[in-house]
Amino acid sequence: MIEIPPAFVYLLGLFLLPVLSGGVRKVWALVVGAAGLLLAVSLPSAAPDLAFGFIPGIETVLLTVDPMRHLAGSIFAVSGLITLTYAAYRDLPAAETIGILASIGAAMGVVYAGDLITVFLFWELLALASLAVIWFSRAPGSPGAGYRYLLFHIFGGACLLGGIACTIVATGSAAVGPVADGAGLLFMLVGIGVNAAFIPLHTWVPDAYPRASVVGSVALSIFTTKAAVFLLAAIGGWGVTVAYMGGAMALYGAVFALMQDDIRRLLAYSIISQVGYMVAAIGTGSVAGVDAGLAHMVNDILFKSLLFMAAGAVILRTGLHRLSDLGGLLRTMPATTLCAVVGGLALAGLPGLNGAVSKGMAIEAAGAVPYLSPLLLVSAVVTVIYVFRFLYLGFFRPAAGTREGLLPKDPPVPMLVAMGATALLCLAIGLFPHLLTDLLPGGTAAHAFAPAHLLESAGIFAAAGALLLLVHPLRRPWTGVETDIDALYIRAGHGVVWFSSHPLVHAADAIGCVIGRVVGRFKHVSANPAVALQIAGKTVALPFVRAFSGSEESRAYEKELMFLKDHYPDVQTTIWGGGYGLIFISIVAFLYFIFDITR
Amino acid sequence: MIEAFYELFLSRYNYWMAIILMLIGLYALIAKQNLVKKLIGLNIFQTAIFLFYISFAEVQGGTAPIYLPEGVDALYVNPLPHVLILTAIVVGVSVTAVGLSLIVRIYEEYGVIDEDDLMQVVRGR
Amino acid sequence: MDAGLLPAVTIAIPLLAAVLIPIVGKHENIREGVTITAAVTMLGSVLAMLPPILSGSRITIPLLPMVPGGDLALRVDAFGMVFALTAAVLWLLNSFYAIGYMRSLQEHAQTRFFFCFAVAIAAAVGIAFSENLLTLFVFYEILTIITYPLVVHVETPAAMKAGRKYLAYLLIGGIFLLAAVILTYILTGTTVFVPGGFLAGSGSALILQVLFLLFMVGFVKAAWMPLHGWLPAAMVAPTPVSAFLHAVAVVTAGVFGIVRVAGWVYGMDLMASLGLGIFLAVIASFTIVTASLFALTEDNLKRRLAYSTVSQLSYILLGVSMLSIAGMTAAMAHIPIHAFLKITLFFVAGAVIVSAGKECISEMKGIGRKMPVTALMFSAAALGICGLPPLAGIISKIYLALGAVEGGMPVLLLVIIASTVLNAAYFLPIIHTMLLQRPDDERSLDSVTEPPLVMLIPIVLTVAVSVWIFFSPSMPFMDLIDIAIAEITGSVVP
Amino acid sequence: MIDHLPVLLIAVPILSALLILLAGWYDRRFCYPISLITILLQFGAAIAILLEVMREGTIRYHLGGWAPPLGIELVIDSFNGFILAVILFLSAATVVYARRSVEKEIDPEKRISFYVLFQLLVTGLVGMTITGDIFNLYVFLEISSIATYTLIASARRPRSYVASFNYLVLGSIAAGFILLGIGNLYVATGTLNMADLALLLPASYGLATVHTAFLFLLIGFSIKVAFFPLHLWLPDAYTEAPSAVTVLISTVMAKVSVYALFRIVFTVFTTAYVIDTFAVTGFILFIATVAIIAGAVLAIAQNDLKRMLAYSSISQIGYIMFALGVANQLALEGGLLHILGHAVMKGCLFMVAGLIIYRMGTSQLSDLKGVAKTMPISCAAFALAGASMIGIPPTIGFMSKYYLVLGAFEAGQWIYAAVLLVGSLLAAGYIWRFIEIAYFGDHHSEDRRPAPAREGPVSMLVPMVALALLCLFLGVFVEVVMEAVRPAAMLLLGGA
Repeated sequence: MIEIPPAFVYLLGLFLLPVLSGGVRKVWALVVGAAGLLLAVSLPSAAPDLAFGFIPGIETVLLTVDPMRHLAGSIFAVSGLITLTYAAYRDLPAAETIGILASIGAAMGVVYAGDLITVFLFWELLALASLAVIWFSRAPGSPGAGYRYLLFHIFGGACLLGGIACTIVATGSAAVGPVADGAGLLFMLVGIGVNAAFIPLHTWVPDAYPRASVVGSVALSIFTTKAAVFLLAAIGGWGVTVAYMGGAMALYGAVFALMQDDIRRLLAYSIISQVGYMVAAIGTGSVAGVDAGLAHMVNDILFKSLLFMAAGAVILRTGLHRLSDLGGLLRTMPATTLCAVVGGLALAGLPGLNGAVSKGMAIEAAGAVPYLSPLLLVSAVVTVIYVFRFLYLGFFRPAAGTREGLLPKDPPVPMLVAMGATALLCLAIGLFPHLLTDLLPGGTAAHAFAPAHLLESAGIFAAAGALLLLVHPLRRPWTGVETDIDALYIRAGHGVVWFSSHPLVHAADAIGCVIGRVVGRFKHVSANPAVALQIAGKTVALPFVRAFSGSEESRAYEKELMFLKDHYPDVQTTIWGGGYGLIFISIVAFLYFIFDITR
Repeated sequence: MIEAFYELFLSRYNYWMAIILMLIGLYALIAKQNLVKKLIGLNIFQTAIFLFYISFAEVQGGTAPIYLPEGVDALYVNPLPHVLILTAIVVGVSVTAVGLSLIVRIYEEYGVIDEDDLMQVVRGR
Repeated sequence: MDAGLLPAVTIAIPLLAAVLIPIVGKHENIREGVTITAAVTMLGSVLAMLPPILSGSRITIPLLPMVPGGDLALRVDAFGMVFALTAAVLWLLNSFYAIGYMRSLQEHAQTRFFFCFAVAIAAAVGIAFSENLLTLFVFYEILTIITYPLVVHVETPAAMKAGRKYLAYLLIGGIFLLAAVILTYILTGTTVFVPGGFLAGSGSALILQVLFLLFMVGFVKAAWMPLHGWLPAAMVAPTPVSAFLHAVAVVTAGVFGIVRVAGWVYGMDLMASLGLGIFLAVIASFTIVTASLFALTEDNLKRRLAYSTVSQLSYILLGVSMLSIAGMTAAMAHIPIHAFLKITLFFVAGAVIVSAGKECISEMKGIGRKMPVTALMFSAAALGICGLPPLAGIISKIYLALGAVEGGMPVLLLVIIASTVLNAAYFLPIIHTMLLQRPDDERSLDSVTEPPLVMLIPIVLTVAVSVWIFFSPSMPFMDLIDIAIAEITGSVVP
Repeated sequence: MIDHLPVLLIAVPILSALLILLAGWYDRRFCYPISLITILLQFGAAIAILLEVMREGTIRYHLGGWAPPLGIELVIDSFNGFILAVILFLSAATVVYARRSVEKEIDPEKRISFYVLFQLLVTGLVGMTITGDIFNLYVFLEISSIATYTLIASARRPRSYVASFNYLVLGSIAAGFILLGIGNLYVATGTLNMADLALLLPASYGLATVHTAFLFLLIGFSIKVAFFPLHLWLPDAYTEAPSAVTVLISTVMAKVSVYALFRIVFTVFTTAYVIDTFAVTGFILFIATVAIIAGAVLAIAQNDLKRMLAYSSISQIGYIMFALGVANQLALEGGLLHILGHAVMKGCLFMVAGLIIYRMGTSQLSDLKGVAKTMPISCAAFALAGASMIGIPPTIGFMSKYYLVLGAFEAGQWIYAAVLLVGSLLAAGYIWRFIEIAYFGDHHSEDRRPAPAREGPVSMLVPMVALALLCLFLGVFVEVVMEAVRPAAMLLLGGA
């Protein structure tokens, strides 16, 4: 098997897309996806590094394989193929398909990159591809969302670059590994944090994901954040700060997810929350933690994309996306409902589904850091609640809402296939955790069905159930909270624009105007310097004349001055032949002359 | 006191004459409005310079530098300045001639020889 | 043919063309033929010089004895080659583009236009190949004067005003440059560029700092704020001229001069000891951010691009100010990279003017449907300038970041981050307007089509070059820059 | 033959003046060829002499065999040899140019006298240049002056009479002062031969007589060269004179006056005197800088092309006096180079102005919009010479300014150097006014086709273009010129 970076398969594959027509394009995309998957899984886990001198002084390693990368690469490839299958339900615009393929490829590139520079390159490419996915969905609100999305990720990318630079200078190598501390560490964290949706850099997630097309949001939900998580895991050696950040994310995301009404927005926050688990686990720095993080990454990719696909199917069929409007889909879209239930329960962490496996591992690993696992547990409870809300309000409650002209029924076959496949994977991993854990780099085993874990899960569900029973509002739809700290960012952005359009421009104009006036004055004077001098002199002398001479003289004087000023450039002075200057000079000369004689 | 006065003025009256004439000439040249008077001033000015030359050529009791028969020796005044001034006079005359002809021309053209009126007319054209 | 003469030949070719163009001015095709032929031959002779330069040698050719302080002499070294190569390639493309542009707009006085173009490129190459400060100054002034007719080409009162501004800024700058050159000569007795600088210990710190200030003002062509006013003003010129000003020669000459002075007159150690790095860094950072802010709200596309140029040029100053190897590399690399990216943008702006007659961004809604290739190329180049793969812009960005850390100024990373975000902030809306928005009334764009091929092909080619630089940056630019860096850091003895 | 060349330089033009008179009286068409041939002969002789001087060293020729100090001697050293070649070359160019412009501007019966006076003027100037006797210098000065007065008046425009009269009055005052100065020198030393003076003066540097003499000479010649505060005769004279005459006096005559001033200051009174004993250089430097700025500003203010160029002359004279003020090797090289350079470019510019008057009948800038379309060659020449005036490298104007600034820097006169640079910018101010009007002036003319070119006659174009190209070539091959200039500057500073 030839060892070429799987990323190239996708990136080269997408060059054909623009020239292909709808149907063929779909097929080609699927073929590319399948080829990528094939390549990814068949890469020998001890493949020699594929390096080439990118620019002098920096050697980029495009392909390096180890268990961790193998796992991540495979899952990305799988989910990529699933997405493409899901996308095959209709002829996507070429640009969007390109975006999807590119983001898969970029994510693969990040995974298999052997050094930070390569990571950075693919990192930026990933942002670009996601932008294409968002914009070319042409969905309402997508322009602004895409704009903010790219600004965020450009910012993140630049910070990452800064961190990388510090690392390279500090450690002398660009290998993916321990990073410089101090400023470098900060830059690195911010850089990765933007993609990993650290609080408060997360706002692009709920901002962009709900605004993409049904397919686009699936694609988006998989790659960006998970690539960041993978990078965190690959670098490793983080401190408790990261762990606590993970905890914060878990809780924050869960709470906000609870408050949402728009289903995809809810899922977006849920992503933040789940990524929180991974970050927390990886942040512990232990091998088990890293394993847990990776495992949860895999599972989250599966069930989250499953949920997004289900949500997409619902939106496609009903045209509705608010829990308050939805309902009663159990009857109209049974298959979709089934998938949603599987995904939801997996997310909630029901033993027997994959979520439980890795969530348990994560909480276990988090035990190493004080006060962390309680956080995670609490957010697990909240998670259960919002999953319940999602499923109940969306699918099970009797009230059937649909928009006119659309009769809700199960989505077209490609979607069903994709969802079904994902659901099966969730189930499989849930029932046989070793399928996943065997692939983990640290080889940590998951005791999904160990009594402790079961007890833990039971506790979580019990607590959630109790809350649901006691607190009525939790069972009713509400108008979701659409605002987040991004309101601040947007205001700040407007502030910058205002600043540059008003004070700055005005200041510039003012300066230019002043200069112009000076130049103009100079020209005015130079138009007739002699008279100008006369006027100046007379003006200076005016008060003295007023003071020391009779009224009529001074009046005459002023009249003369007025006349000069009025007829300024044209009026001529009667300096003739330069006589007076000459008299002066000759007087001087004669004084010398006399001086000479008198000796 | 008297000596000083004598030293300063009387013993050098020739220079003083030259200076006074020169200043008169310059004054006329510059302050007079009438072009002809200007030209006259110019002549006075030049004449003053000529006088200056001649007077410093003077030698006490010297005679004109003309050829004397053998054996007779006399004290000559310095002949060179005279020679120079001859040339200078020629030059001065020609300048005056040119100047006058210009004045004539100007008078033909504008009908004025007074400087200020002239300025008015010229600027008017 | 003897390689020793090639530099002179390279400059002579466009001059010869400049002589021929007015002669054959009446017959357009012959005239354009002359231009193209000259461009091709010049590119050839530059390429012919590439191998020896890459092998580390340098070509020196004294032309004429001039005045004390420097004879008219040429020397081709790696850094000069970078500039010359950029200018030569871009002149060829720009000539094609200009022909298409001028003809489709039926511009007047085309002969004068192409004449000035030829002379200007000769001057630019002369700057690249200068052996000493005085020669550089000579070509610099020629460049100033000969580009004036290009700037005021349209001859509207507004253009004349802009032209006066242009001339005032650049001539005053020239005066300062002259003063700086003479001062250098008085201090050291020579003005010949020496890798690693020759000023060290020639005067008190104060004098050298003042001298550097003189140089900075002298190279006002680098358009650093607050001396940038002439650049946006010059946007009244026809687009090929803007492209020429912004990419091919003029501003490039300015930054080239500054890098030359920093590396070959002062030397990085001296600059560091004089604290000039900080000074330069402040100027550059201020320019980068402020100019980007100006660009943020400018609606006229060409003016927005102009401000973008102002900020991008200061990337180069920033790279210099870091006084580190990576920083210098970034500075040198950014010259061709920015040139290729920016010229695409201007080409597209001109193409839109030609085929749609629109200059304001707000009017370009949905223009991408009618001229997809053009719009795509614009997007590509714009993203490239933001430093996104797969275009060359990211390379200089990487080196800049490395240089900032290497030079011990991680603070500058913040500037880089801010400017990257701002770049994206003012470029993305244009892309979105062009590609995705729907025109206010569909009818308005009916007549719009892709520009003529002679304009379209250069656009595509410039983007292609940028991509190519990304994929194989080392050949030739990075290799050349490596040699140059090795020279000024003294790690090899030239 | 060769050793009698100096006297022939003076004798031949006088004779040819007579010849022109007679021949012209017989048939008017003879005037031009005769005077052209004469001047070409002189030019050839001048070149021969210059080479001789550069080979052999100074040439001394005793008129009528009378040895100095009694007799008058003609001295040609590397300095005035250089000047001689310059002025005769320009005179030649002017004669070629003059033929057609005279036909346009001077009515037929006066043409003979024009050529005669032209010859006399050249005679006077050549005499001033090569004489070694200071009183002789005065005489030649007056000869040239009188010729100039009449030539200016020969435009037969009313205003030209006034201009001529102004010049006559001021010129005579100047001459009077010079005469006084010479008198004082004679009183102090008893000799009129410059070489002797140079030898004898140092003994009596202390004397106030010498100071007086110097002062009078300085003032007198300052008037003749129109050094700033005493320039007021110049604009009218240059503007009102016929084009050909303007070209001649603005290039040749001005330069010869400057030469005389340099000769007096540096050869008769040595640098030791002007720098130490009677420290006047600083003052001159100051005035010169003022002149540079003021002249340029006034030039910007003008609306008439010729008048603008006239004021620019004042500013450019300032550059030359600047060299005198700095008074070190480099600066003097710059000054001498500027004497040549300014002669060439100002000659070219005035020729263009004359040509424009020849075609358009006016030199009002406002009437010249888009003139470049009709007179491309002239305007190109103007642009080139103008670039040289601004000091754009590699023109001669740049080179001379470069030397001046270099000299000023070397002398530590930073501020003055800075002002000089600024001054060259102001030059851009007025040159560019014309360029804009000429090339880009007609914003609103809709016809894209260039109008049919209506250039002047070839005999006027050729010298003009030649001078314009010289501005460039002299700059590019400046080293060749420096061969002649360097020894001259050394000589002025009392070197070998």
